[in-house]
Amino acid sequence: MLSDWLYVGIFLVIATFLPFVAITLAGILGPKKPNRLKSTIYECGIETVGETWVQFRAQYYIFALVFVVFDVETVLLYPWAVAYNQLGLFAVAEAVLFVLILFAALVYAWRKGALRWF
Amino acid sequence: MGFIQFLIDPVTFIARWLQMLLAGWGVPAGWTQFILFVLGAGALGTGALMFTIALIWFERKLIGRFQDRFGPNRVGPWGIFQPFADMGKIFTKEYITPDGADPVPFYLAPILVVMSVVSLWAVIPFTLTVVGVELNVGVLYIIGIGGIGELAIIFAGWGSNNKYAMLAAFRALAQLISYEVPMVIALLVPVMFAGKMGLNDIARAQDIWYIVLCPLAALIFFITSTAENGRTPFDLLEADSELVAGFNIEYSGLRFGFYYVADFLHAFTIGLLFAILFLGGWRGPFVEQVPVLGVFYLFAKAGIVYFIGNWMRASLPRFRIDQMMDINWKILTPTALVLVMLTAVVDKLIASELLYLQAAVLFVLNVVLLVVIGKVIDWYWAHRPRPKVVATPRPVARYERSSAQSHPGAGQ
Amino acid sequence: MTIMQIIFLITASVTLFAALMVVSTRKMMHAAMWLILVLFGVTITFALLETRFFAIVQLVIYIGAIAILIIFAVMLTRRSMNADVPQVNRNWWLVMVSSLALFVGLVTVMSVWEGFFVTARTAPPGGENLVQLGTALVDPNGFVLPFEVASLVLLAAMVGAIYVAAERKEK
Amino acid sequence: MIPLSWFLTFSAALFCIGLFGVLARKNAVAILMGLELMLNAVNINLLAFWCYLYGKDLSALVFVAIVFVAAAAETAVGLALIISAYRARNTAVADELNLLKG
Repeated sequence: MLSDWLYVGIFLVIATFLPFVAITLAGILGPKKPNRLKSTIYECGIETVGETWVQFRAQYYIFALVFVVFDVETVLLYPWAVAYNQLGLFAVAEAVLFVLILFAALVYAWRKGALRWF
Repeated sequence: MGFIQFLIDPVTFIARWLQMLLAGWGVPAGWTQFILFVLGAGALGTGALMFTIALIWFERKLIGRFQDRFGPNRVGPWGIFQPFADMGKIFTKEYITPDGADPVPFYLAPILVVMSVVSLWAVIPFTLTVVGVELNVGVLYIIGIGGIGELAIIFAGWGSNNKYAMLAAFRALAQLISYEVPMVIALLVPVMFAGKMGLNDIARAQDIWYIVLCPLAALIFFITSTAENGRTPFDLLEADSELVAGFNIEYSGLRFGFYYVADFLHAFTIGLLFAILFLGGWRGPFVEQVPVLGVFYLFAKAGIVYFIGNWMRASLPRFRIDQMMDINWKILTPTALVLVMLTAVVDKLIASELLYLQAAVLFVLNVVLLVVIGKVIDWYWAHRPRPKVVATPRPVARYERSSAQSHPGAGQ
Repeated sequence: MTIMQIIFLITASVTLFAALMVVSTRKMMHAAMWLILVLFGVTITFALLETRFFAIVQLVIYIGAIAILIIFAVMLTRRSMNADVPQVNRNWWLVMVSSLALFVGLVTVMSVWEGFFVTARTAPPGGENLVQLGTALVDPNGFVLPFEVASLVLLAAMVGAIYVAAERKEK
Repeated sequence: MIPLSWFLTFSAALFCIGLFGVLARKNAVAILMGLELMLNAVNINLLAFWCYLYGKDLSALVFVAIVFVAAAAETAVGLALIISAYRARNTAVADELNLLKG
């Protein structure tokens, strides 16, 4: 049956519900005296200029990109890792080839300077 | 008889008793299971959050001793009621919602952050009979739940309508996603040895602790999970002594406090996960006969890891962000990839009947790999590209040799 | 109505509502957030389909990686469109009508097929057998070719994407 | 138990919503989001057929894995193209991205 997932689902709901209750409770207990100055955006004491818009560098995207590629490839390796004890040397060699391709991706990203923060 | 049964395995005993009680009331079996699930999950979640209170006191005391201070010592004996006083304060603080905040993500973020940590406790085997759920994809569950914590950080940054929060959220996100890569790769190694992905199965399979079979994977897991937690030396996503704060700058009251609740609880949860994956979890002498001992073993092992994490937190300065990214992408990730390949091949080449020989070979392999990588890093550090020196440094002030050195303070 | 049916109906309606919001909301960031809700709903649907591995893979890959990639892209291209102007084409109603027609057509076509109303499951109850899947992925008579090609595809995608997206120094 | 028809109808609805998003939205990132919806619908379909009809067959699962890979690759390259075009033209509206027209 689905009882594993049911338990995980119940747990997720409860894990969301408990902090929600605590936050609501604290909201009831705490004072509520809003004023204009209090709710201004905090920027070290200066008034904020313009909208909250900063041009992010594309470097952030590149990191996310490399991360996605590695994540997807590694997750594909997990069934292989589970089956590892039943596999022969040849099957392991194929997985090593897979990891080598991953390594080539890392080397490429490194050589192209995609992993440089500045 | 019943009392002894209760003593050696309390949770199973209570569960069975409740089951009988509900069956006696005429509740159908399906609903009984459902009610037990809800009760168990509620108890575990609440327990995790209550445990945080103890952790806050313990960590403050510990860091105090590391830094040659007393830590909290005013409220109650050894200051043990300090967290309750803090709780009372933080519960009665005002919530401030910044102008132009996006309400749903702004309110959801602290809840999600706590949820992403508490949810990890669902799959942790506390002893061989007490486990929330024996999910057969436990390792991936840990990684996937970590993703929810990342989303919470985006929500906090976006919802606050603050430039600093936004920037900090994106830096934090870059750090978290980067450190997820070597973690995912390194976790392949214990899964490979155990042939299972469930955490309880991995604990059960450790006749030899996996820290002996793959110390390097354990090291990588420890470093990356410290970085995922955002603790020193990787705490620059919220460098509270240098920047204003991180993505949580606009939060106040308990909403702000929840980021710290999540942080403290995550630090200990890392200890638990490390103990389960690499230190044998609940395994120890007599645990088969008396399952409740497993809880003590697990928490003792987790406590050691937690202590080392705090030791690091108290001793090390923080990295710069480019150094941090370099450590991840140029040291940890290649190391993890090489480790997975070498372990896979070498473990297949040795006959697996000779268990101790295999362990010894793998241990030596890991140590050799560690030394080689250390040498490579040393070599690279000696030959790293450095900016060209165009002028010799000239001191701004220069003391006179004769007076300053022979009679310090007498030159006036 | 069993409890599973109730869970499915709630999940499906929330997911479909979120999907409608993804395609209709004006702010791109909100669309991305609704997309995360859709992906989570699909995760629950996978779990209802008795698959352990792919439900969690959906969580790891889609929510943990692809959604974050999309959010980065949304943030990078935020200035491109004012949220006040219409977000859809001029002939959006035509597209809507044809989408609806496609949906009705698909359901009609499927409902004449007798397999449509199957309720008995053939999947193993404990989820898919990961050992079998892992063995098949590296088995030369199995799926080793798609397995290796998948890694090459991702390598190629990464090479291309880095080439395209990298900031040129000379400009 | 849940009949197969529910899952198939659900995935058909999700697919059609995604199709609407792909064809009707102006913003290129939104078009990619519509594509994600369609791919998810496809995955639900595959897993539903696996679960109800071909529980012993592994090819459905491998297919789903390949769809994940394809989705990741497609998103990565697509978003990279959009970002690059945005940097050149300062727009992410699909109709205005006619760089290849010369």
